[in-house]
Amino acid sequence: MIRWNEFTKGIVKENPVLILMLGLCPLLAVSSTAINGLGMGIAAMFVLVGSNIVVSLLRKFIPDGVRIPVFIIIISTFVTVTDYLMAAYYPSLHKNLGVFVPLIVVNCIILGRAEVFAYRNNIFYSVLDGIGMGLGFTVVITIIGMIRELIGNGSIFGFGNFVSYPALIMILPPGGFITIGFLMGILNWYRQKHR
Amino acid sequence: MVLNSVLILGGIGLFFGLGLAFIGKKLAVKIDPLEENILQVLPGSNCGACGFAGCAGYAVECLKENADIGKCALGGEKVVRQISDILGKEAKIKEDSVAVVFCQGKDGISKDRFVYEGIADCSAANLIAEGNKECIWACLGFGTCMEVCPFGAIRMDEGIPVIDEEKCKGCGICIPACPRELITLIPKRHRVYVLCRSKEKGKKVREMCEKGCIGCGLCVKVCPTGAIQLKDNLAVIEYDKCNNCGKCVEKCPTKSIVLNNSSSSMQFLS
Amino acid sequence: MEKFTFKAGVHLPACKKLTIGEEIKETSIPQQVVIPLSQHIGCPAQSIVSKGEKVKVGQKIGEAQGNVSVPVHSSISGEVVDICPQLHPVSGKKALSVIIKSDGRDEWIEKGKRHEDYFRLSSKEICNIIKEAGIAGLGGAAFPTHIKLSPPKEVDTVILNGVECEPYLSGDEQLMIKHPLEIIEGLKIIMQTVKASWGIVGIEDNKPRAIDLMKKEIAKQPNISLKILKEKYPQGGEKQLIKALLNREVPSGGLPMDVGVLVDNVGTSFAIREAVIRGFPLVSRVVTVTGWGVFSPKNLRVRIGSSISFLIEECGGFSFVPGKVIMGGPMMGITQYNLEVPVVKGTSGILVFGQQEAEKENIRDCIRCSKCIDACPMGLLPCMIALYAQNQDWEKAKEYNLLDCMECGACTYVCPAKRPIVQYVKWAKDKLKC
Amino acid sequence: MKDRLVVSVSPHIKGKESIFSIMLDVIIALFPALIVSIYLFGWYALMLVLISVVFCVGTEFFSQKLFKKEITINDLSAVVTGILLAFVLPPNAPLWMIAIGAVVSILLGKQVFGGLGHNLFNPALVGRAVLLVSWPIQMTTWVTPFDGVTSASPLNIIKMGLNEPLPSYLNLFLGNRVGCLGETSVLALLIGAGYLLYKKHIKLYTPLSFIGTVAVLSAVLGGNVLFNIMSGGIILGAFFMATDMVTSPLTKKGKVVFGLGCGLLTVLIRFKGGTPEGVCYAILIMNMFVPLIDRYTKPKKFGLISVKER
Amino acid sequence: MEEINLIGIFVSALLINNILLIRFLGLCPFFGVSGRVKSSLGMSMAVFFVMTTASIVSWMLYHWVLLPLQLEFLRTATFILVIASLVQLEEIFMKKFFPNLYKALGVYLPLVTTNCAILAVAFFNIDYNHSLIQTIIYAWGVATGYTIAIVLFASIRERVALAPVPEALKGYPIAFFIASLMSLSFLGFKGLFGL
Repeated sequence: MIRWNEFTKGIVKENPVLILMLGLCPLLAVSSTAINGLGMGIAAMFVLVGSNIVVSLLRKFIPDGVRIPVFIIIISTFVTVTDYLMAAYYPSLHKNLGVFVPLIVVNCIILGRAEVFAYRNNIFYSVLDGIGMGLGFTVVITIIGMIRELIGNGSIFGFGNFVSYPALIMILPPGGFITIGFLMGILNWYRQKHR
Repeated sequence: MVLNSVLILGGIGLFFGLGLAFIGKKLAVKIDPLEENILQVLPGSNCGACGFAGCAGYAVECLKENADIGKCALGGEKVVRQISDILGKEAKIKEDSVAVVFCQGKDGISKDRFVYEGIADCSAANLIAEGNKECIWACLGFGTCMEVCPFGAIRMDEGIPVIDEEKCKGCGICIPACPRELITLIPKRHRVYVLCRSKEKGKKVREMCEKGCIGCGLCVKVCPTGAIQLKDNLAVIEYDKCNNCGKCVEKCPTKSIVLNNSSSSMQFLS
Repeated sequence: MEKFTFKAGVHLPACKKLTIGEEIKETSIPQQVVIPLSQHIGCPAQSIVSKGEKVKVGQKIGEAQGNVSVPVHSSISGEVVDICPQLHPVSGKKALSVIIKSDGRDEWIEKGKRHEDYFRLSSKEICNIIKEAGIAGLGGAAFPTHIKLSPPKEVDTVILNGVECEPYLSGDEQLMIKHPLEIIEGLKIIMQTVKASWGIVGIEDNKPRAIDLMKKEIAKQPNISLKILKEKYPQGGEKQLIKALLNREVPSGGLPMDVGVLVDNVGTSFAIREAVIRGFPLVSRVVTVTGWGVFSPKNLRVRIGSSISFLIEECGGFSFVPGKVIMGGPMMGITQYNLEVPVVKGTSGILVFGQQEAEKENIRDCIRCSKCIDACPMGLLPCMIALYAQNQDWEKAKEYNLLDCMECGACTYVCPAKRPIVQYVKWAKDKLKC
Repeated sequence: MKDRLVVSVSPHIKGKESIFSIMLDVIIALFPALIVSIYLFGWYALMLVLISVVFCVGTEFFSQKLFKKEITINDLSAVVTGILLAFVLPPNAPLWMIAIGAVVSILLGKQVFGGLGHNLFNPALVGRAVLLVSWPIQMTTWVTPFDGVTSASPLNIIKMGLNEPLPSYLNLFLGNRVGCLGETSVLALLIGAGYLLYKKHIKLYTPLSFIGTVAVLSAVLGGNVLFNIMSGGIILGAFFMATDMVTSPLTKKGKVVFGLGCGLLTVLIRFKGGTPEGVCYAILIMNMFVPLIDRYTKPKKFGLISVKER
Repeated sequence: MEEINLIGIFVSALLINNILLIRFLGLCPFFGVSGRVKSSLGMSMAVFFVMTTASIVSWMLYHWVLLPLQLEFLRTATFILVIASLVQLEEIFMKKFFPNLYKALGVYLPLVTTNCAILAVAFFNIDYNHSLIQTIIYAWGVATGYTIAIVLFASIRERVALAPVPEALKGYPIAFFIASLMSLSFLGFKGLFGL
């Protein structure tokens, strides 16, 4: 039987952002529009799945003592690949995300999953875990991007003009903190109510 | 190009790796082996989400008494379990116990002697003229125990804490919170309690409270196993002898002896 | 004339008009008195009478135990009914007390030796007389006076505290009006005992008659002066009084003698005089029975051990249903719920509030208005102490100098959010003790 | 009838002052400026204030319901916030904007921290800053008094070096100049401040050090001292915002430091910063420093020096 | 002109583009280690130390090794490796030779390793074409800005810890709201000195 919960847990129960509070920097910095958020999410997911696969494959060969440096090398390889791919095919998005694409390398989620999951599980589950966690991250960052873009710019994914007087603050730094604060507040409230 | 990059990366890696290994050996500072073990279990990504200085900092914290070992978000449940295995924490709790409040003096049942005004906290209220209840063994009913309970297992009902046995983990945090020392941890299989701590004489108890133990001794006589004794005008049950038969409960004239047969605990009754 | 005062503090409505002209009157003899064996700070006295024994006024019924302790005396003549724990007005707990039933004759035992020539006595002899008379500070703290009068450090100035800064109370004022000569004699005895060269009587400017009469007496003395203080609370606190009159600051955690000063209440001075010169032990004291809840407020000379309800009867009973009965002044007094508790040596007043005055006020969160900081005579941050105490961070409260607080209540009086700051302080102090 | 006596800890008498009475005094103190603003900018000014107050009180009510807290709208603190918020907005601000500002002020500025007494930042200024960042155009179009013609504010004229006449000192003093709703009339604000000083709700430490710093620094940097003090929101800010009890330091020393910081930042932003006015941000930034200031400006406790001396 | 440029770099890094509040970098420990002022001070001292050394070393490595060999794409992997090793080296040295200093700030060193602010500053130094001296000034500016932000944040959180924050907003949500208001205040520095 396939343990599907390895896949779903990352989206809801162990959501890396909202529950585990990891990877906050890109979450705030590049979620000013939905497109940026989605792009960042996919990039992170790509790195996550890639590194999970490789770590899982090599888990028998990596000596325990040097596992962290090896993980970092593996992750940075994927990050560099992503960085260059994005620069080649989506130059404008790459420009928007800026330094945060190479910074995926220090994103705690990715190193964390490699250490906690991929290093101890087979490749199939590692992929599932990677996709799940990546999706969890992508969904949250995209939703935050949508909210901030809608209120701050009046559009969604760059289309339309739904708000006549968009509140600029939402796409500026304070708006990022406020949005996540409110989202987590609502989440907390929901969890307390249904405990 | 490929060769170069491999060389550079490998070179840097080797240089630092060897250097680190060498220096690490040379300059090693001893640390607690237990700490080392915990550090091994922790994810090692030093994300800082636990609020401590990296994984090493948290490992040190875990060794402290009463430390919260559930703070590593990255590692999740698995790591918590491993840490607790290392520390042998779970092993400490031998028997399933539950907190019991030894007073039934609800509002109106236990008489007030004055109207208290001030901080709504039992220990603060207890400082002033020994509390607002006639009985100096009575629950003051400000719910300080409810506030300290980390599991939300205590709720206040008409001025008396009621403990939810399903939620109570038997941690005992509420015990020192009660200024009148009314809460005790009792193994779950014991179902009969004398819910009174008053050492006053019977007449005085009747004046102060409807449900106090008046020390009449009926329960002592009726008990088939001889588990009940009178000490300082108070019936005291020796739990090792008690078989939860409940005969004393029927006999008690003030209903100060109680058989707790809430659904969750029925399984313990033979 | 220059008027002295200290920094910070609050101006309270004096409320003294209720009893302002009320001269001190003797009460009738109570039917029964309850005399706690512990009426002072330190070891309780040990009972030396037994149940059924006949006693006379002034007879010693409790012997001092150890050094920091004073004896207690019977305040009426009659029979010892019981020696058992009774509710104590200060601690709020039960404490061993001697219950004496009056025989109505009010017979004195043979009085002690009169020492009109006290200046021939040594300090030690005077202290002994004072101890045997059972005198403990009548200002409220009830610290054994003989210990205060044998300080290990040199004292150059004795301050007689006639400030009476608590609203409502006017017992000290009336005592000064009635016995100015005796009070000054008491002061001279104190000065001789501690070998102080200077005596000061401090009186707040809201007592013009007392000032007038005292001035006349003091004018006759070369080394005693009268200093008038501006009306402000808590000027009667030792440290504040010393600061106001001499501009000396008692170090934190220290005593007045650390700056060469001794402070005694005018009532204590009077009692010392009575004990030394006339040989009377301390069996009665002046108590102001006041408040809107009392039919006719009075200043009474009360036998120690009389119950509150007896005093209220003497003042014509309650004028309406009482809400709160306070022993002491409104700022630092202790509320009582049982009116059978006795007057003790430290009781300066009985204050009765109606139910309206006792009504609960809505406690809000601190709005950081800093009015408590301006009011605090000890230079603390009461709001922060209360905030940490509220969050049960006792150590942090201690860091904010919790232990320097003397619980004068000025902060709580001014607090617009009606926070019970003093209670937080007491709570935190208690928690830090254990 | 209660048959039992009440027992409580001393003291048993309390002063008459309450949060309600303090807030009422602040409202009374703001009245002169309100009347002047209605005189200058017409009934729309009153409308703005009313909308602001209604939304502030409403938000307070609903957020306290939502967070399951005691409803405390009758202490008038939300009303004060409402009036102050309206006072720091342009007199031609659209109504929807002020409504949003009011909601933000109370919710983000105050209630999320647990209500009155726990907020770190001045709620009205939080509202203004959010509006300023969100709708910079609406927040920086000004109108002249009486005729309502769009015009630049005096500080803007200086900042941009515009070729427009500056108002005279008399007009600055009386309030006949372009500016935020309640900040124009120095006279009216000083009357209100005088009332608060008389009632001892504010002390002069913060306003004096604030205004003094602005005066000294603007003289050093070559600005016109009197003009700098009387234009913009310095008087309103110094007497009504920087002295806000909850968000300013506790001790005298702390209040002086706070005022110095506000003055310094105001001048810095005005002379070297990107916006012509800096009072709002200066106070908000100094609000951040309050916990630190409190930490290092504890008063000397009684009897501490003597120990060292002896 | 060079000096003015340096001051500009410093002020910009310190206030206008505050690394935490405006740039959203290094947020994990910002929320994690800011419970008490004392620990936040230790953390910021550690950041100061590592940021300076890491910026210098990575700048030298990039300009003197990677650039001549045309291996720019290796910068992500190299930098992270360098930083990780450097921190560990510093930690060991400090533990051995300066135990007091280690007690004060050493415990925070490992936390700094995966702090994206360090890596980001290394990248920015490359991206902005800073000279070596500019690199050092920039690192100091960023570190000072970090210190100001985290110490203020910690002092505020200490006060908020005593407040009856609504149940659902306790913990992270209220921290985000505080951060948003701080970030909002820092927007006031926008345009300072024409930067």
